[in-house]
Amino acid sequence: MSDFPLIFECSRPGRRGVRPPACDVPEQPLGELLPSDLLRDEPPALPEVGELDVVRHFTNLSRRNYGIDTGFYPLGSCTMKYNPRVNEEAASSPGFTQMHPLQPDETAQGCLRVMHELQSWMAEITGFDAATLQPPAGASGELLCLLMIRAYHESRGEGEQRKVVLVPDSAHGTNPASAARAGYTVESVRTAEDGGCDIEDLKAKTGPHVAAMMLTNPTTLGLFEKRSVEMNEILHAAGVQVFCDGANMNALVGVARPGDMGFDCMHLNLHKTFSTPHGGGGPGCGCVGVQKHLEPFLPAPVLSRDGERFFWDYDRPQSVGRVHSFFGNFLMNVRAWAYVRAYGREGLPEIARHAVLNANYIMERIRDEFPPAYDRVCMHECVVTASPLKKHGVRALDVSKRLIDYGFHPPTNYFPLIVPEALMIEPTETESKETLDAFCDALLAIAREAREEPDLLHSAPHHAPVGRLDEAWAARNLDVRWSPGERVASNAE
Amino acid sequence: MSDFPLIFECSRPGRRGVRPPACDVPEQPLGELLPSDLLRDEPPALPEVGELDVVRHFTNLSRRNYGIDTGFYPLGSCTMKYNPRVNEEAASSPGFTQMHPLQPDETAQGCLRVMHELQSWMAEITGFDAATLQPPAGASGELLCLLMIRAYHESRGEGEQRKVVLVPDSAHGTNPASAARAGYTVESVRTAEDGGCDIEDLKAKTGPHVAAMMLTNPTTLGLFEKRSVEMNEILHAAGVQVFCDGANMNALVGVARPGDMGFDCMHLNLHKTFSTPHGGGGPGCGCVGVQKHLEPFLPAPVLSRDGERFFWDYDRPQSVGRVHSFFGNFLMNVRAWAYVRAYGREGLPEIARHAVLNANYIMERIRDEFPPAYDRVCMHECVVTASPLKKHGVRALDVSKRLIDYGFHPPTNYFPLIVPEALMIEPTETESKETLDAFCDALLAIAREAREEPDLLHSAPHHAPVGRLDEAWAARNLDVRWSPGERVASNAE
Amino acid sequence: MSYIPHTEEDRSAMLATIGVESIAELFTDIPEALQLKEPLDVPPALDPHSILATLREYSRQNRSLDEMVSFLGAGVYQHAVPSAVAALIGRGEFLSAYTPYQPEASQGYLQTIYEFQTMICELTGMEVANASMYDGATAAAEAAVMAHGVTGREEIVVSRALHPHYRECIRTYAPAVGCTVVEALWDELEAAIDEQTACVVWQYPDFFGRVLSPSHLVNRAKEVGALTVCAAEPVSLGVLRPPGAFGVDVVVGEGQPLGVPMGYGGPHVGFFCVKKDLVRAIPGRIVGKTHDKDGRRGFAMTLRTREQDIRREKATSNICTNQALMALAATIYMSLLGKHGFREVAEACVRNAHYCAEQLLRIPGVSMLFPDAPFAFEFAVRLPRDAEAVRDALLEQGILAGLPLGRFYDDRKDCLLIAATEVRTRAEMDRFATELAKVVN
Amino acid sequence: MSYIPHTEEDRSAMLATIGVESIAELFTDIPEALQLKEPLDVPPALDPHSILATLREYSRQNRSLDEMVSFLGAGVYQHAVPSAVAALIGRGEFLSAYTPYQPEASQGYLQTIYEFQTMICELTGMEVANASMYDGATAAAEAAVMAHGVTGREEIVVSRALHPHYRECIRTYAPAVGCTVVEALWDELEAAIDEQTACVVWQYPDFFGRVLSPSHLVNRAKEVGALTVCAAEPVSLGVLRPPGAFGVDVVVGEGQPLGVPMGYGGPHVGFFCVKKDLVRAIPGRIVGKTHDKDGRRGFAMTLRTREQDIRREKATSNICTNQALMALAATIYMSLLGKHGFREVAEACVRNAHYCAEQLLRIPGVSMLFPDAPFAFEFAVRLPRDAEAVRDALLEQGILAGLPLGRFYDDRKDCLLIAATEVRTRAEMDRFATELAKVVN
Ligand SMILES: Cc1ncc(COP(=O)(O)O)c(C=O)c1O
Ligand SMILES: Cc1ncc(COP(=O)(O)O)c(C=O)c1O
Repeated sequence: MSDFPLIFECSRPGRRGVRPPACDVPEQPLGELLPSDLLRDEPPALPEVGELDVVRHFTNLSRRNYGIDTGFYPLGSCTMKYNPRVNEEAASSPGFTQMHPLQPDETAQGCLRVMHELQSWMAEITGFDAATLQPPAGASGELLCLLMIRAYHESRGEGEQRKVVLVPDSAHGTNPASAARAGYTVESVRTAEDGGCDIEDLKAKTGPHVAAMMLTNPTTLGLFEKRSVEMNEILHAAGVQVFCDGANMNALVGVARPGDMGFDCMHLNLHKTFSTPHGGGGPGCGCVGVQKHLEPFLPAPVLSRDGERFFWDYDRPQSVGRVHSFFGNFLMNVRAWAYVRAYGREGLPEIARHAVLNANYIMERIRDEFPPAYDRVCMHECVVTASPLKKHGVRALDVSKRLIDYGFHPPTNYFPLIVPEALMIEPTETESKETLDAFCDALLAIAREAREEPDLLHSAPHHAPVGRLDEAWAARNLDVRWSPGERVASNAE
Repeated sequence: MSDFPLIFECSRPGRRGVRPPACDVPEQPLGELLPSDLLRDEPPALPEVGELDVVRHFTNLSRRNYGIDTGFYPLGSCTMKYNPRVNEEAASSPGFTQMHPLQPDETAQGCLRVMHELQSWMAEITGFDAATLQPPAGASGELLCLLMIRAYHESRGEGEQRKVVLVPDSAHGTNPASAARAGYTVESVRTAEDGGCDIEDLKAKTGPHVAAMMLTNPTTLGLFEKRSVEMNEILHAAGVQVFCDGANMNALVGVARPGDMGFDCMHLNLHKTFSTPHGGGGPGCGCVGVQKHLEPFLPAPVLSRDGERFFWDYDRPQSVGRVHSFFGNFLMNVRAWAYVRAYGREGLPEIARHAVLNANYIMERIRDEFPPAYDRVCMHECVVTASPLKKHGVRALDVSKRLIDYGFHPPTNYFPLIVPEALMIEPTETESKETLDAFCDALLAIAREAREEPDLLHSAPHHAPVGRLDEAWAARNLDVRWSPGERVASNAE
Repeated sequence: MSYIPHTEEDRSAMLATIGVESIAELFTDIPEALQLKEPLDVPPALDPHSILATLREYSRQNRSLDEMVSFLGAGVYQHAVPSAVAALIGRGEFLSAYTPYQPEASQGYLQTIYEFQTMICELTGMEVANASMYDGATAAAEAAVMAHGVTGREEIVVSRALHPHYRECIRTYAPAVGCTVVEALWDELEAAIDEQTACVVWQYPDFFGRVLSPSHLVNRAKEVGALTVCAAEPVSLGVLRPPGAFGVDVVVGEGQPLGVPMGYGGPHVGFFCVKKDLVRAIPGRIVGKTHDKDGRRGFAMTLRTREQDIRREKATSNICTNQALMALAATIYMSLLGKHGFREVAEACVRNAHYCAEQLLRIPGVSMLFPDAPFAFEFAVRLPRDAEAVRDALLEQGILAGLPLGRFYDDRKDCLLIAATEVRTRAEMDRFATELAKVVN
Repeated sequence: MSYIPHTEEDRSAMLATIGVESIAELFTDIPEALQLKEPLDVPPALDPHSILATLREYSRQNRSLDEMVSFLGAGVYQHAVPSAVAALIGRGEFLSAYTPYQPEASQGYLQTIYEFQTMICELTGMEVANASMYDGATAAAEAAVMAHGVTGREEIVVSRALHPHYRECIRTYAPAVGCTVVEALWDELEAAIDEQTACVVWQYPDFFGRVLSPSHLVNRAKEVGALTVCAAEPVSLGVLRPPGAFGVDVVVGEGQPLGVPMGYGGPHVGFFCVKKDLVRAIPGRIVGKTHDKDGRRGFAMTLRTREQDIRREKATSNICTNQALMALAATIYMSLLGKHGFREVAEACVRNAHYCAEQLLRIPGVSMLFPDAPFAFEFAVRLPRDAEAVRDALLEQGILAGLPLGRFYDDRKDCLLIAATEVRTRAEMDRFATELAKVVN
């Protein structure tokens, strides 16, 4: 089999694809409209292909890709739940897609209504006083929260003194990275034996030099942080603001609210809990909830309401500024809106209840081969270890690659960093018992293979479009763009 | 690998998919609204599956199917050209999809305008005086034409006398079948040495007992019927009406018009020449053009125009009646409209020119291994024979199955019936030289394989979701619906 | 716009291979006189953006059911269609495939057809369903022609309460093969069946929405050796006793209500079911189960010797291209609703229609056309005024009141056929009653 | 509606396996006091049909650009987007996938990203592009932060003709890492660059649509060891000399014009390109070419040690989820238009905008804000009246006249920023001029 061609390799000089609208103003050479030293000599070397070439190319590329729509995708911490098709239909309405962000508010009341309702539901669901939909993803929400905390401390004259952010050693990488981006020094807080925060370590590290703590709850170990209220008290006593990483809100929605636990602010990934599609890496859709005292610092503009009229309020003197070109990923808000309305008041808790049920079921079914990292009831995901297979020379990565052969997307592996040979499995509530059983059966079969035929795993996957790729080679021999003439063009795809 | 499960095998009692709108009228038991002996005891045993199950099931089934969007589909006589995506967008507008066929004309002027323009373009393109879009497919158009011819003869008092329809021995199966459906006896006319009609045979069979001749032009041999004008004269002299099967209009569009050749009526398959998608077997989209003398017999209602107002004219006393529940496959008309407008006046002939170029190119490239059935310039398709491979025990069917392994859809085989081991290859104009070359290379490679390793062909395909299927078994052991309990449910797909 | 990928260089190279100088040379078989000298009289080319803009402009000259509250049915029904239907049938592998002549390259489609056949059998209570017909009307006509073929008889007895378009279509198809069509009122239908009868054709629920037991017809037809053909509305079969349970021989119908857009009348999808003993007589494609040499289950078209491409003038029908994509839509729709959801849709339709009738009948001068007949989700009322005038007046209130029956039945110019499906709300029906009351009196 | 497939039986069996009696038991880690006792104050559940109906109702409270003739740009542009874009990015395999951590299961997406990177490099004239940023504003801010990291300097010099929102975003991001932001008018920008400067950031064409050579900035920055960051509009690069050709170090921008819906501001897609020597400093994902053990070409994310999940607080950025689906849309858009089509779009925009400007300038009292500057497809005019009032008056004629500049520049309340892309016709622009003439005088 020859390589799957790049679109550039399908290019033929002079071949045309889609025609743009004909320009019907009097013809005038470009050189008369713009100085020639500001014009390019050659058009960009985009491919020259027909429309059918393009449709086939990307159709066939999609067929070389795994998605939730093709099978189970238990990628831990990413909440790969079903993306309802009704949300796609709703968001593709020209009444939304053909809206320009700089239209006068009077002509955008429909968009503003969607956003206003959604932001108030998000505040209600998380238990905060106010919410903004501006952050385009989770990490952006984290950074925003830290910047608001920073502004808050500054507003109280404590900006200079508080230069440290505490982050659990189990935290997601975006937490310390966001802290650094907010200008803070990161200090790591240890995880205790039971998988919760080591309170002694926390106490030792807390103090007037600390600006904030970032706590994921449920934690990235898939465990509810039982001591979060106590922690928040300790932290607040020292004047520390506490940020909740809400990436794991799928375990809590409708059941409990971070706002009730003493957090000062939190971010949400609407692309996780509220099912907006992940699109191969994005778009995400962020949301940040804050308590009253942080409200003045929200990014401008703030969406407000005056009777039946919605408007953008730009008069926000204490705002930290802007974290997006416009108002966030609006078309994702439409989808999240549709998702909340689908479950409604009574239905929302069922999401968390079944997400947790599914995760515990998997944990239980595979525990003999893949023991949980912390042996407790888990929340929406379970973190297990493949360490027992190490004696056969098999690693979590090998198990993951072999799962591809069984038709499953692998779980997250090697995260959280504190769990050796971690497999982080998040089934979500939209998967059926049959699917979970098939997945567990596959994992157990792979464990058997690891003992009996470990090379089968080392060389996996065997039934994927390509075999295991040499990622180290890619980093050493950096090739991040195609160049003409790099390779003889193949004939057809 | 286990079998791909049926949707019924994924069913679990009590599982729910999409919820219908809630009914908000006062609750009343069905038994009070309808007599209980007219109610069913059990709801129909549809599958009980979740929405995600359904999305995955049909997504993965689609991945087990070949389409133009995945690769070259040179199925002769079917004109498998690219189906432009803009046409899909146009036809999916709620302004068209949400139209009820029995709305008053005043509320459907947009639909009527589309249809009126399209039917007048079709009359112009084919060279007829009038056209109707009512037939939902080609065969329906054939039948309609014969019924109009019948009514015409009856109107002239020749209905009783003319009971025979002449059909070339190379004709598509729908021709004789339609003739039978129109109540006619079929007589076959021989094909001459050059692939055209045997004029002597035609003369011998023509007479006052003949109602019509059905002629495909270009013929199903992919050849232009050079003697069609002469034939039409002979036939007309005997009072015979001549129908043109327009399935092969892709060879003529913009270049020549059957109406100018003396035909009395013709059908078109808009799903061929005018690119409406074939959808795995349908919908088709028919169209029939007639000369003035047949106009009174068109199916009612006839779409008419009064200044800027369009309306359905039901007052058609001589109409043959109705061949569709409503007005034909309207949403397909929208697509065909978009297609005509895309090429426009100047562009239409390019379709035929390139379709013919492509077919001749293939014929030339493979002629050493697969000689043409008639060694002449072909039109939009070439009919070649795999007979030379017979000495290696290889048949056209084996070649076809092996093509699947090379990533191509097989051509039509064993049609026309008069060509032994026929491979009927219709590339269409939307395929590039590179694709044609890859296909020809594959055919030539297969011919080599036939000599060197014929078993590879006998057992092909090897790289399809299933191996060669036992079709004879299926006919002997008729199983045309799933029954509960037929097979232990598999676990997941 | 053009979808032709050829470059000038491609053309030259190809012509060189063929051994001609120009494309025109490939057309020399067409007599010079027949070759067009002038471009056709069609408009000039448009780019895709302008095509969409123009069609958007045209569609604005329509008033779609999205913009009105509609009670129009009469064979085509507005239902809530789950978004996944369009998304899935729009996948290129489905949309751009054709008839699965090569089963190994078409397993996806073949399996969906097998599933379609099964579901249609479940709805209708029949043993065999084909892979689809053009629509309800032609399916009914094909059934009549089949009955003629099977029985050798020439009389087709048709209920006057069968959809007028279906009757027209039967009158188009059947006489051509030598049959006579006899129409009779429902109450006189049984009496019209005799030893000359090839089949009797009726509708269930009938054109007026009535749900009437066909047992007497089935009995009478059995007695005289005629076939029974029932045209059934599929969604109502979510709650109604299926025709198969009455012993009907042939069930046909229009599948549009099963998730297919109204689309101003098409593409829709006909279905065609029979008892097992008629399987070799039916028109159209059938998919059957089989296996490959390794015993893997697979599907393929079967009983192909019935079909035109093999049997030619002896084929059971001339149908070739069918409505597979719409059959797929129906299959996905039924899967998404599932056993319980589907029943709920049917039940909501029945409850809404009864509520609606109740409200309308409160209006003085409005009465049921058939006061004693049970109905499912459609019913006909008699008004104190011309029904077309009433319909037009209500249009101005944004209400599409239903179908005036005058065009189909001369003596029913004051009658309106009204449908209410699950998409209608109580408030909408209340408003309909209020506005109708204003208009009729 | 619920997307949860569990049956009662499933739940029982699963609870039994886990060894608990109820789902509630799985939540005992959450202190009782924290568990919600009452349902949340959100509306009750809706079925999908009603969700769509409600949102349709909301969208009718909008006036979209489909219903107006728009000359609004300012960073987001209305273009003709080929239908294949939405059809292809809507395929489930793309839509429902996530970051290709497991390359063997994600070759499709990885290859499209590699193609995206290549095309963006082609447009901008740069050597390396990443797999996408959130949008133009954050891409610009990330570039400023990167420059700080690379140079160790703390001063970010920003052109006042950079999009005001981009400037706001830089002012949000940069000070947090210890940078000061200095804004300067274009003419004073060169002078503002000195040995403290980490980078200078400007826009090309600038916020006012002007196309100005940055050569002097590049030279000056080189001299003092500062980086140059150019925020470029991608469609105009179809005809304009690419920033890379001026020797710019970093090119960022907003990819929305490349086939992404305006969508009231998002999701869009930022791009980020650098010269090769900066590759290890850039934020976000990068895809590189590699191979499997049989030598088959494949693609995988590379230089992963820059990223937050590996490098944590030392990462080059905190970005994780990006805008891959929109990058895919852009890749498909650029493929469909191709080398020539893309250039034609850019050219049509330039020609339309110049025609439009010419018509408007005929109106007494209307003048160019920057009469001497060349422009591409956007330009600012000074009006004899308050620009917001003019905009509002034209709205009533169905014309969205552009962006009044008063909100961003106090001294420009009478200025309007006007864009004309390839979708505008001559007739529309003529009408704009006619109506504007009526309104301003
Ligand atoms: C625990 C946690 N926090 C934060 C993030 C960052 O969110 P995003 O990717 O939306 O930026 C993630 C994303 O995977 C996460 O799992
Ligand atoms: C030559 C010819 N005639 C008629 C037909 C029948 O057309 P349809 O399938 O649309 O009924 C076909 C279809 O393949 C054909 O190829």
